Amino acid sequence: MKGSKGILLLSFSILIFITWASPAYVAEKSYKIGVNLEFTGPWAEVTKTMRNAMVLEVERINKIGGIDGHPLELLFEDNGFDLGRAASNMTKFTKDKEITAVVGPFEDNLQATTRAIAEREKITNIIICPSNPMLRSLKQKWAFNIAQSDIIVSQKLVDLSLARKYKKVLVFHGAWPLAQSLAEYYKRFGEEKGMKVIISKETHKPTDIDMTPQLIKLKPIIEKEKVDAFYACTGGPPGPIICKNLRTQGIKIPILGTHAFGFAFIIALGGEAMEGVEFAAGKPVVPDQLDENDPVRPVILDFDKRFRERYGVGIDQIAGHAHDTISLTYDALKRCQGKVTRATFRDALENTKGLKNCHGIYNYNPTDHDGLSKKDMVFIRIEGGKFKRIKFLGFE
Amino acid sequence: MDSWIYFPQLLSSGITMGAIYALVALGFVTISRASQIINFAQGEFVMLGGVITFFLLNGVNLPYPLAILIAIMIVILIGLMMHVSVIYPLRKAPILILIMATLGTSIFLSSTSGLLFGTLPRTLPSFSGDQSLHVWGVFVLPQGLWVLVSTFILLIFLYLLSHRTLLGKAMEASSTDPLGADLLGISRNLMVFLAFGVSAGVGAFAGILITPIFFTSYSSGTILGLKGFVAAVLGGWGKNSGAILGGFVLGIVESLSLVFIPSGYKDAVAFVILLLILYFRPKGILGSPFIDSRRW
Amino acid sequence: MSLLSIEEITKEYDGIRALDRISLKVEKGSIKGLIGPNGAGKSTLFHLISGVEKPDSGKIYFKGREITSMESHEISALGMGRTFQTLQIWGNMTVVENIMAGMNRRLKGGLFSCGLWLPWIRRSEKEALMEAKEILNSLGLLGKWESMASQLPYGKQKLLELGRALAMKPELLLLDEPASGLTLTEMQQLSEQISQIRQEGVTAFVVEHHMGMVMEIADEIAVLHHGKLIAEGTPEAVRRDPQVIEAYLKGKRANA
Amino acid sequence: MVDSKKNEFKKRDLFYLAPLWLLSLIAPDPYLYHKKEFKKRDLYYLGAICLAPLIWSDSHFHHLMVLAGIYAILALGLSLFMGYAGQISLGHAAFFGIGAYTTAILTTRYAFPTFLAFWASALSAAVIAYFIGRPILKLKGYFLALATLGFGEIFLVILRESTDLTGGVIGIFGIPWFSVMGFVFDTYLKQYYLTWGVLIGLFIFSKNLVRSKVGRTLLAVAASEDAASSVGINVPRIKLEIFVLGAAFAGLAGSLFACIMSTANPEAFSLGFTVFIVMMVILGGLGNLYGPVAGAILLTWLIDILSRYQEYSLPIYGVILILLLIFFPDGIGTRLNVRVIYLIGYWAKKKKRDEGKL
Repeated sequence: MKGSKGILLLSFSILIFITWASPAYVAEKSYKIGVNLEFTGPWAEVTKTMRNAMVLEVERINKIGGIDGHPLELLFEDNGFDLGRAASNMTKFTKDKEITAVVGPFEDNLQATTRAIAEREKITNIIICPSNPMLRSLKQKWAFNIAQSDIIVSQKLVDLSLARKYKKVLVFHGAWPLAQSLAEYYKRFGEEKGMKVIISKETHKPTDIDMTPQLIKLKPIIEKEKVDAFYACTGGPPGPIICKNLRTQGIKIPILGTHAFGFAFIIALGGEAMEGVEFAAGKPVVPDQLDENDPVRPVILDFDKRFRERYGVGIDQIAGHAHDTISLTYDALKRCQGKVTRATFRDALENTKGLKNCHGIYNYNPTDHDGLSKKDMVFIRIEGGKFKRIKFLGFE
Repeated sequence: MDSWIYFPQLLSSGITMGAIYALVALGFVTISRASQIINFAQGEFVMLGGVITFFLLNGVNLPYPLAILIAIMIVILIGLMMHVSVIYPLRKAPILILIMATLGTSIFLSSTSGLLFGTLPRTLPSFSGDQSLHVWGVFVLPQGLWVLVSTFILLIFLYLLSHRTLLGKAMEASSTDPLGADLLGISRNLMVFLAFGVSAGVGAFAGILITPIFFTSYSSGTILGLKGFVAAVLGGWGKNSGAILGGFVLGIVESLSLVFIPSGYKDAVAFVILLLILYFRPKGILGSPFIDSRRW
Repeated sequence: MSLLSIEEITKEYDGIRALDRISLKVEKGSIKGLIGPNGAGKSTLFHLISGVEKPDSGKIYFKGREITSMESHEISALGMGRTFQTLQIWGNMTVVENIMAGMNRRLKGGLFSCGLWLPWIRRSEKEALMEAKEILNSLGLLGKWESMASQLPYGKQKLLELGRALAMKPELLLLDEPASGLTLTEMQQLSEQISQIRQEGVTAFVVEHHMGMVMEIADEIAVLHHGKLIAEGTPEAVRRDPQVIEAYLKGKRANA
Repeated sequence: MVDSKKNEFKKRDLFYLAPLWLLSLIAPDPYLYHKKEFKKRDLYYLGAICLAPLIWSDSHFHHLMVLAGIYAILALGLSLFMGYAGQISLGHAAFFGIGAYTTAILTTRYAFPTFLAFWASALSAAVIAYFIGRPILKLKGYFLALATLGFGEIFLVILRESTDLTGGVIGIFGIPWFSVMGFVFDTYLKQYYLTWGVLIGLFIFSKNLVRSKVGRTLLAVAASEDAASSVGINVPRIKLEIFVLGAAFAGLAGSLFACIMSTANPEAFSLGFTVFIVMMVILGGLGNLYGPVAGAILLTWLIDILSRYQEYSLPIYGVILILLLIFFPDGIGTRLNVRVIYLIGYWAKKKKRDEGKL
């Protein structure tokens, strides 16, 4: 207990230490953006891509002289997929008065907290991943969404199913927020359009390494109900696992995927089993297959080129989101005409109109903080281990 | 009830799963035979086995068998290093500290592998074709058979190692009767050291076997490790045969339980079994050489 | 009636009879000794009395109540203190705390009354400290009352264990080989202690390997051999008993 | 990359640990079980706690200290169970979660006032702990650890699956701020005083326990159960009592956590979190009530510093855990104290030697 005096003493002194030795980000008069992502944990790979893309963009902007002389600067913090850390990173950023905006966490559950902090601390929070509608419906003043909302994605997928004349679809969704809400929206919109959508009682977790048991239980349903298609409503590794196990079970019905299937590693994992999987995704999945007259085509091609030069791989949707984030920020900052504060930045961002980006044309307004619309997605089919864009008359 | 339609299929997948748990459990048992340490990082060895093989196969472009061999070597090395750097310094520490140290190691290993080899899940080509065999209305992957066969080969190997060789006897002695072992001039630390090597090797082998069926990612080790431990306790703590039996029982029960409960609760099954077995029969199905009723 | 009475007790360990229909009585205020060669079953008998193990057949009465199937902490709560053959003091507490913990059953107060430090708790804690110091004083350990128990020399720790048993104001005191591992002087001190306890009217039941000591302190001695009670009576009688001599010689020969 | 320079491990960061060393060199042994009375210095601590947020008055500091306070409450309960009663629990995060979810459900679904929900959380956690503890606590060592760990995992699965009760993986949003009689704790400063107020209350409670009969009973059970039962201590009962108490503490902490984060979701109560908490207890030194508090503060700050190293943060964290365990298996204070005593002795001898030479 005498000892613990020492311990307490030293811990307090460490507080002092850290507070004065807090991160020294050296750069004069640069506009700072805080990035608060899951660099460790299940999303590590994705967030790495994101960082690469952001860095690439920021370098480009700084090369062309930044925002009338002020360079743009990124500060990265890892929130380790942990609620407390995500929140404390947020407050850490708000503490640094020079930071104008925070690019928010990837996971929905963490966003819930950071959005709340953003509202209270009056700092723009740019949400980079498709967060679930429950959050979006909060209509927070300081939170902006980059990615397509689940509503758009589901509607687009319903279009695809209609185009394919699927009458009955079985949904096997993952047990996490995004997948759950995707399934529910798909059911709602699908049944509005007169389809029959069965959401299975069985679910799976992102860490599941074997879906066979679940699929075995679904098999009778598939056979009894004469289901036209199987909607693997999931993201990341489970996607290919499901496809593999389905084929192993000798189930041959067509598979629908989410936009989360639009990544190279999915095909790498699934191999043969992925052939013929169809889904709707953002345009960066197929940079080379866009229409000539597509307004965002040049943006994507240019970004794809630079990305390849720098990192050796092509862009994907995540890289696209990252690119869009930066260019939105850049655009907004430019429209601040020099007097950049958190408030002016927010207003400028809110007035973004017709900005051409990788994922499409962004329009924000006070009532709508989801930039994109249904038109900004395309139908994709996996053929010969490649993403191939497919088109249908009447659906585009 | 109609849910029995898919009983045979569930059974077959349960058996495969069971074989894997058995393999992981064998790793635990190997260590426990040399010392009363429970290594919570055991699952990470499994993970590393798969991931490193993938890396050697696709990053360094080694032939498959060579890659497997080298990967096992590397993991064994990691296991030995773990003993030297973590377990040995703490050999006199209380149980709690050891548990935390192994948990810390598991955090370190998994996150480091995520850092070095990426956090994307990996898969390996199966030893003999991906075409699933259709036997009596049951689909079986050839790899599954591979897993079964090698499980039993490994069991025989370990059995011979621990019962027919001097080394095995020495290991067991150093665990069950430390004082006697000292008197016989058996170096306990050396035994634990070797045990860690062997268990790491077993783990890596298991990892390589299962990666073609299930994807191995940096984080898939922990849960496998825990379930493997449950299997070891279930079968009878410290018995190779117990580990195998426990593994299969666990795998099959877990798989068949899906007939009655939604699959989301699958992971809970293993731990419910753990609690039950700990409460009603701590020494497991086959009984355990280490656990007498009074201490545990 | 007698304080502790054991009737027809039998205990088997996988076939081997450790105790065979033993019947004993310990009268109030007396000191009873229990001797016998190695493996005679002395410790087993103690385990049965103190409730660590349960007999296969037979009954044990303490203060007229049957305690055969009671938990050991219930039995000791009835007023049966004991010391252990292998020293069992609490090294993570100070000497005085060891004694105070010994008083546990006499102090009142549960989780919340202690946590809220209610007035009567404060009072009883004070009193407990005073009493503990007195006990230490009588044991001659008062000088070290604030040092960790683990830092005492072995002999003192033995005394401390005895003190802890006394602290619970037992009516019966089970002493399991109190003299084992003590030097002669320490043994002297110990036997003085025990006889002093006896003045205070505590009944004691002593298992001892070391004949001499028991002979001088005990009023009555029982001799166990291979789980059977071969003799019972005053020290002199026992000393002269041919069976006992026989048994001990055997023991000696066996040892040699 | 642009900011690769900034992301690299800076030398200066090593010095963050320097004061820890320097100051712990004067830290005497925390193992003085018998010095359990309140001292004057406790007032100094109190002062420091009250003044700290006013000296460093930025939201980040407040927020971190709020978190540290919550973790400290949790660790305090755990250290009673692990440090004093000498048991092991790897399922404590579950009780934290039970507290959080009780508050979340009561406040969002049934519009309970947070103050009531606060106590309800403690109650529910305690009740569940009682039914879990009865069977489990007869186990010892590894198996006790394993059983508690298993309970934690089962709890997580239940959280994820029973969607209509706990909102499944999405969890529960929009939990109101903590408020007492209409006074709302809506800034981090207020929350700081709230959390640490609760912590101090519980701390005094635990300290009273430790210096009274109960404390001695716990230590007795930890040292030798046979001896304990030989003086009439009901060992299973006291174990259960302290386990339930620890769970209640955890429940309170969880309730605060839910109110301050305004959300409750399963990921927050996983095995990693348990490791985090247990490390706090070990780091501060088992069998020492000041330990968990110090440990909580240290680890919370450590994690916060580490976040800057992005994907390296987790490996570094793991290494630091292992090193701390190897070098300070019984708390920072103890080991360094031993070391410094040795040093002093060495200096003294050296003096003597020099004099001898002269």
